[in-house]
Amino acid sequence: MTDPFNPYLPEVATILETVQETHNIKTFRVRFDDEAKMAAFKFEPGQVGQLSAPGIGESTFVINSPPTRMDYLQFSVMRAGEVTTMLHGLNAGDKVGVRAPLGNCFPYEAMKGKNIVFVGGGIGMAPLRTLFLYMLDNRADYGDITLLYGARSPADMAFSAELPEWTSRADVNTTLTIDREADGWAHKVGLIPNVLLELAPKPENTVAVTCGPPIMIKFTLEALKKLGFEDDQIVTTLEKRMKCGIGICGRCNIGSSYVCVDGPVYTYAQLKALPNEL
Amino acid sequence: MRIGVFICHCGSNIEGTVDTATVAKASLDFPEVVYATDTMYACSEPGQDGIIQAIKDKNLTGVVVASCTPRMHEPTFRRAVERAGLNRYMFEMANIREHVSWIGKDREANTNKSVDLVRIAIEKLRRDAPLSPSKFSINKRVMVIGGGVAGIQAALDCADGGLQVVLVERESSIGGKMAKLDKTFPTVDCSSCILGPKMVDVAQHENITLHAYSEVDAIGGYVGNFQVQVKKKATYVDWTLCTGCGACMEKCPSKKNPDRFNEKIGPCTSINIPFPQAIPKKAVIDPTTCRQFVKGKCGVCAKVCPTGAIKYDMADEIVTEDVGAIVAATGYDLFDISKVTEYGGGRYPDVITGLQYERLLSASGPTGGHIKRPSDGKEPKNVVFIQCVGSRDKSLDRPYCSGFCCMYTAKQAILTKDHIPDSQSYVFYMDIRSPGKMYDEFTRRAMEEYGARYIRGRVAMVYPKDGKMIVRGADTLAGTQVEVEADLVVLAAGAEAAVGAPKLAEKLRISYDKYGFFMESHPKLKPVETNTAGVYLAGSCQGPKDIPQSVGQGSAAAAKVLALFSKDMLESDPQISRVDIKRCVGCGKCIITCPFKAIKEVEFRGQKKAEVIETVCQGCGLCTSTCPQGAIQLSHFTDNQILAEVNALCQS
Amino acid sequence: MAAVKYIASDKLPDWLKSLAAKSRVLVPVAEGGGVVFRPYAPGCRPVFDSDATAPPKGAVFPACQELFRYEQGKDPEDPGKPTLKLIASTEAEPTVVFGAKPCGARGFLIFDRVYIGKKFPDPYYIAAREATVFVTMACAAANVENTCFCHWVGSGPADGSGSDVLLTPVAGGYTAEAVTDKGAALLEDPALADGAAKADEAAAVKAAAREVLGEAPDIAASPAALLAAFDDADFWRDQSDKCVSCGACTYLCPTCYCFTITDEPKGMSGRRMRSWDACMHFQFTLEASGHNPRPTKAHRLKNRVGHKFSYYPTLHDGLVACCGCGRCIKSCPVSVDIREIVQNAVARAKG
Amino acid sequence: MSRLEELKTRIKEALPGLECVIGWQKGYDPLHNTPLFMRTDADVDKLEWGPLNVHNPAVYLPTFTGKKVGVVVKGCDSRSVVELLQENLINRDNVVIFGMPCTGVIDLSKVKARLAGAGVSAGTVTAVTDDGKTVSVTAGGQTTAMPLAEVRADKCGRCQFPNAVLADAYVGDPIAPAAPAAAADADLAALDAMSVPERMAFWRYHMERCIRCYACRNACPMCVCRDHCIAQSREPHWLTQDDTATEKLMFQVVHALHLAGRCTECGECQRACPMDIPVLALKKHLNRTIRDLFDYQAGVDPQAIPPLLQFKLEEDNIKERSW
Amino acid sequence: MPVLTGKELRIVGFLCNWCSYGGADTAGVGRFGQPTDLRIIRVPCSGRIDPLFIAKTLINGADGVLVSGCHPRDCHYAEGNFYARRRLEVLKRFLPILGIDPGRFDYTWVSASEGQRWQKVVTVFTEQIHALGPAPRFDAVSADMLAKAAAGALGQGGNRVAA
Repeated sequence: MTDPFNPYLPEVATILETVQETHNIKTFRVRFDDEAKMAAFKFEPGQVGQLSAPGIGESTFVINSPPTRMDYLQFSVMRAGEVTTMLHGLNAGDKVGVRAPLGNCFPYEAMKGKNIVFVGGGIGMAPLRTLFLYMLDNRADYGDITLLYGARSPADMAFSAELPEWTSRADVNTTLTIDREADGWAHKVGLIPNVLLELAPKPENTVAVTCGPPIMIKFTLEALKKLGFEDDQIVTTLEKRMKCGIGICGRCNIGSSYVCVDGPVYTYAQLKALPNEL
Repeated sequence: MRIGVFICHCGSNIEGTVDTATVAKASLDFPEVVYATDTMYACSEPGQDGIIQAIKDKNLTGVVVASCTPRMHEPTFRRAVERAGLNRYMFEMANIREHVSWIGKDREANTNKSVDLVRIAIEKLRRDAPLSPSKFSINKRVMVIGGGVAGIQAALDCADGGLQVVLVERESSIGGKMAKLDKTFPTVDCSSCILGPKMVDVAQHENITLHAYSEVDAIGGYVGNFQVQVKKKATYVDWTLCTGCGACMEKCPSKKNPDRFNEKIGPCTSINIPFPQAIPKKAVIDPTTCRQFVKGKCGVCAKVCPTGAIKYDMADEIVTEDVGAIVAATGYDLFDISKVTEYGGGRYPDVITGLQYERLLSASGPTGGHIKRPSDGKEPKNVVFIQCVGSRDKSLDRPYCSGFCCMYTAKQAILTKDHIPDSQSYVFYMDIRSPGKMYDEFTRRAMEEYGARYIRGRVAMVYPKDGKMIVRGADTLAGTQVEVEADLVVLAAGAEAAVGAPKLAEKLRISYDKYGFFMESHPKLKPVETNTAGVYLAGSCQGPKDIPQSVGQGSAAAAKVLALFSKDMLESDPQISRVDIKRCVGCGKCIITCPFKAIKEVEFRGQKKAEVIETVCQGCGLCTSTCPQGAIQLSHFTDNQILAEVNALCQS
Repeated sequence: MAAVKYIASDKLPDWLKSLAAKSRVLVPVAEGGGVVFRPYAPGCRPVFDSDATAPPKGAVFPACQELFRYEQGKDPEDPGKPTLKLIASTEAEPTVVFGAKPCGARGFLIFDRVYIGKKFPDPYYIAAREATVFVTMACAAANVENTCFCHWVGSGPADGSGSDVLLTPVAGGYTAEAVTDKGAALLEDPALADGAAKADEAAAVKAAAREVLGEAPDIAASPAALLAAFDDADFWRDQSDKCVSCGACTYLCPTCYCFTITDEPKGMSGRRMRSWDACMHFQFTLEASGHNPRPTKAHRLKNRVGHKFSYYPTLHDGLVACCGCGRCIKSCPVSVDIREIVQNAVARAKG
Repeated sequence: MSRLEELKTRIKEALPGLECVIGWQKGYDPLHNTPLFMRTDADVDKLEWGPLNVHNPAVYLPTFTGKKVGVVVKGCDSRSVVELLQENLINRDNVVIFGMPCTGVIDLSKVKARLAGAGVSAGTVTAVTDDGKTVSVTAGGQTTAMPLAEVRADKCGRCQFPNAVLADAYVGDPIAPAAPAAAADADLAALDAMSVPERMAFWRYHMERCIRCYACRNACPMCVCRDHCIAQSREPHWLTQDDTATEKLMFQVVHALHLAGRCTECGECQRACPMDIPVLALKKHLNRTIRDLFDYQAGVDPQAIPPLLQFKLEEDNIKERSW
Repeated sequence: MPVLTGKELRIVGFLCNWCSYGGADTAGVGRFGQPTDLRIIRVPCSGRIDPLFIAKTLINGADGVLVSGCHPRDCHYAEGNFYARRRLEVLKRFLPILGIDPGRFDYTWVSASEGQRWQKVVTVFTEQIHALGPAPRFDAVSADMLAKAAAGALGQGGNRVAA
């Protein structure tokens, strides 16, 4: 084919496996049908992809498997609107379209040698997962790694299959928390920002990476500030309604910054410089 | 979604005119269909097992069965897919029997049409979502409307089963038509002797509340939680004080009123207790004839009443009864014999209905059990019975058979002979319908032992001549004209729907047929259920029935109620409307139009929104077609589902 | 620049006919009470003396365009195994847009910087852009409308940038100047004569039109001024009060390039399409959760004006994302005037 | 002039208790007035009254949920206010209605056509005067006099409600309505005269140029779904984004049928259409149907229930077919 | 699958579940033969039928649409068909202004017991649609007609059809 690269044309991929993470989060593991393209595929932690099913439409999700593990690309979809509801109807063997990688990535190079604090809430854990696993796979490059992951209840906690490993590894410090007391819960109980203050990670030579629902982010930012983190030590990743994913269609901008190409990863310092329109 | 499609042969019912294998093959070309097959009888056990097995083997997440009408087997298949672990609402049916194979002979067209119907079922299924019912409590009280023998039986069975029963009777006493009968066929035992004890049981049962002389005014709510407004019509007698002593009746100066209990062949007083065994045995004043009301002065009864029960200023009263189920047992009325002018009913006093004849036969009737013809009180010698008056007669818009007239006519012929040994009965009949236990034997006895002359043929006319009624008709077996000089002519008037039955049906939200009889849910398999959950039928309100059938249905309805109430919580049908609160603009158009008041206005973050009351919503979807922005959607019949069906058939 | 050519009005149909023989030719024609671009057919009477109601945007950027078709299938051995084929075509039909005002063509300069970006050049746009030639018609003084403000945005009624050929109405016909090589090729047509003699007249027509427009206010401060006003809710309430949030301004704008992408299935196949979208619509930024970063018309109008006069120029060397055609003002059902909003923002910043 | 001044005084009196008062002011050129949102006395001084007040300010009322606002209305605008009240979309306590007798507004399309006939562009208008009978428009250096009766909106020619049907402050004496129009409006009459297939061609031709901007919808005071309109939703998914006359017509059908029994025929849909598509004819036709079937017109009685949200057991004018 | 060319036309039915769908079942049980064109979409109540479904179906190219519900006063949901009657009548009168022959749409009432009536309705309606022939399509209006529209020359043929 001599056609120029068509950024709108997805790669056809097959769902290898799905995991019903919670009542409204379903994980899809997909592989391009074109093995050569799969082998050549490169992305960086934090980058997103447009996952689509024919006739249903596209939606943007972070590739939450790390670039160090390329057996498949993993997307975790929370059922919210029409497209995500339809995507939830897909099963192993079904065909999807993937346009990836899109957007920027976490500053994982710049983070080398630093301590990392991950603060994830609910589905917000998905984008953190890719960086977290990437760092585990390159463990020597980073300092202390702390993970604080919270959800409303144990049933709302995605990636439950991996949690035993994350909590038992000696080289990371993982804390799980839920909002309210529940039977059989052996971990923390409390809202993420409060637990974060309890954990009180030191800001020195540390980067905090956080993602979660808006209200959680608001209070997590306050907690991080209280703990002494500067704006440029806090990294987050945004969600916006996107269509093209390549900076053209015009809806995901915050002022002159297009989340689909300039983001979704921003430091808090960068965000503060943008108009206030989240 | 992974869809499996099953095309049923229904033996040769479908396969005879539809190529099911082709339909199955074509189904595979539709989106998300991963498995399609034809099957001999989808509804049979092996058929259902096949579906269950396929769900498991092929990891199906949705199923389409193309077979008979969903009104027949949708529940069957829903249960089947549920047994296989799917949500029961991930299922759709295509009706390729009633709507295809049975109405068209062209195999190609039928096959093509079946494919279309399967396709729209698939497109609908693709947009189905799993639904789960929510539970709500039930009020374990039952209302029985109508205190005839069917209603009495239903009430007693329910009450004996431990339920609180509210029995509503239009007349001032329960008993219905059976209370008016002298004897019953084929045993010829005394009607009031067998009904009386049941009536007394009703009166004495601690679980039964009886509202006599009352009518259902309005019905709200839904299965498990109906609110019924009962209008207690003014009796002008305080029944808490009335002892039924009858002193008022003795003194009442207005004595010449037509007695409704006696089918107007005898007089009664304006203040009246209809018959000695009445339950409740309480007096009622008829204000249309009572002098106190008509002329404004009298007051005799008030003076004589030993308990001071007379209350001329009484007004109708509405009481609200909360019940969880309703049994309609409103019975039937008789065909108006005056409509058959050639027989002279209504014009000649000696042409009477069978039920009037019962009153003449009855010891508690106006003649004390002596047969005296109405015109001159003479004992008749020749009695002519004419059957099928207002039955099996298309010209009268009464094409149906009333069922019990053949039998009671035979009974009356026998009783006539018993009462007047030198009498002669003649019975003009079309066919003898006597398919019951001991029934045919009974009619034979009338002919053979009691000498009733059965003449097969229609009567052309009845006219008076010299104090006799001349009955002229044909004997079709002999091929001759016959003429009988009768002293009394008894017309076996057919049964028709009770007066006001359609109105009650509308209140109950149940269907009725063109004659006013209530529609059962299924003529064979659900004879006492209706299409409205929690409403059941007993007795002749559903169609003419004799006593054993009525009693049987009364018990059957009671059994249904007891089964319904055997659970503590009912599950609501989850196919109800749901509001997308993000899209609702709070205009309230759905609230105005909802026939069930199932939508209320709520405040959500300072904005008006609509909210569906789950247990009240009946799933009609009127709100969905009323809401301009489609913010309220009827689950399982969403706009997108219907649009997908439309697009499957024609897409621009 | 190549020599000026001339074509007499009565020769115009010949030229159009010869152009139409080679490619699709879109000309402004009256339809109902509006003027729209439609394929030229002999006998059709193009409207050149007023600007078309709708610009020729659709020639390069159709209101709705198929990105690709898909065909779903099933493994014949195992119908449970789906197959999926995507079929895309970026081919564009050779087109001459004839008789648009220069501003209508100039709008694509704003498109170009977005659609012909370095990282993700848009193949559909590029193909259509390359296949399209713009023969525009400079405005005469009588054509300059109250809503025209091309001179505010660094342009003018005879600004040929974005055009391939610029026509200028003169007595008896039109002068034609090639602006690009593509345009020069079009002028190689026997219907056209040498126009050197008309050059001065054409220059005078252009100057007269420019004269009517008068002085443009200085809006150089608008990028900063609009950003400064970002959080001033009352300001934006006042600017947007009368806006009814329809899409007339954006859909008629020669520079508005936003789109949405939707899938339309039909059985086992379907299309993914992109179609014009308007930032003035609530749904434009509505997220699945129900959250909307631009929930009110004030937010949305702020973004529209901000995009054109602040964000875009910030990203693209000060180029304002507006060609000054004035359609948004003229066609607005309630006469929202973008000039006024920009000026109000500038004035606000000055204090 | 004094009547307008009196109106301004009344508005200024009420203004302190109101979020704003909606009216009209001069627009970007002499031919165009534009809606005005008065929040200060200085704003009130900009208020205009006359045949250029073509907009229906009722369209803005539902956006002020929970706030008390004033609105200046022409008779026809007041019907929209009544309809909004009737449908529970605004609260009577939260709206103060100011009215004045109206003698009609112009139809800009007619003026444009007139000017085009005179060889000048409506975009070059430099002055407009009106003496109550004639509108004089100066453009391209020449002045064209147009009798108001010829360039006014169709609705004004047969207006039965020149005074607000509901007002809290009414300035001036109510005037008599126009004589009821004997014939249908020209647009409807033209459609009536067509055969059914011709009508299909008519709509196909006109819908072709629709740009799907939804100005017709957003200018409609009764289109209260607006942000949630089914035209742009996928759930439900009534329309595709295809640029076809069929989809565009389908939207007009949606709009018209959603307005059946609710439309006050203010004509904003057609006036707002930048492509000048005669979409009002559909609503006029429906209103005629509603009048024939249910003897009803919208926006007259705040207590009425729109005819399609109610029923009669026996319908007076619906004759069902027998089979 | 497309309609059987030359044999069938595309006729879509919207039937309420309780009465008319049952009536169609009753017709089936009674083996009351009918033309095969009709495709039935089952809805709970005629009140569920948004007139827009019918408009959409016709604009999408259906040759006929038939709606049937419970007889007035017989609605399973008490009132649905009363609303339907008003809305459907309005639609029927609206269709011709769009350029759709009103004969392509009919609504009626058939009860669950009226199998024979259903047979008659389907037969008569199908004949009616066949008499009208395949529906003209919006996307296939002739160039000639469009030219007439552009010239403002419609409606001068004198073949006025009552609105």
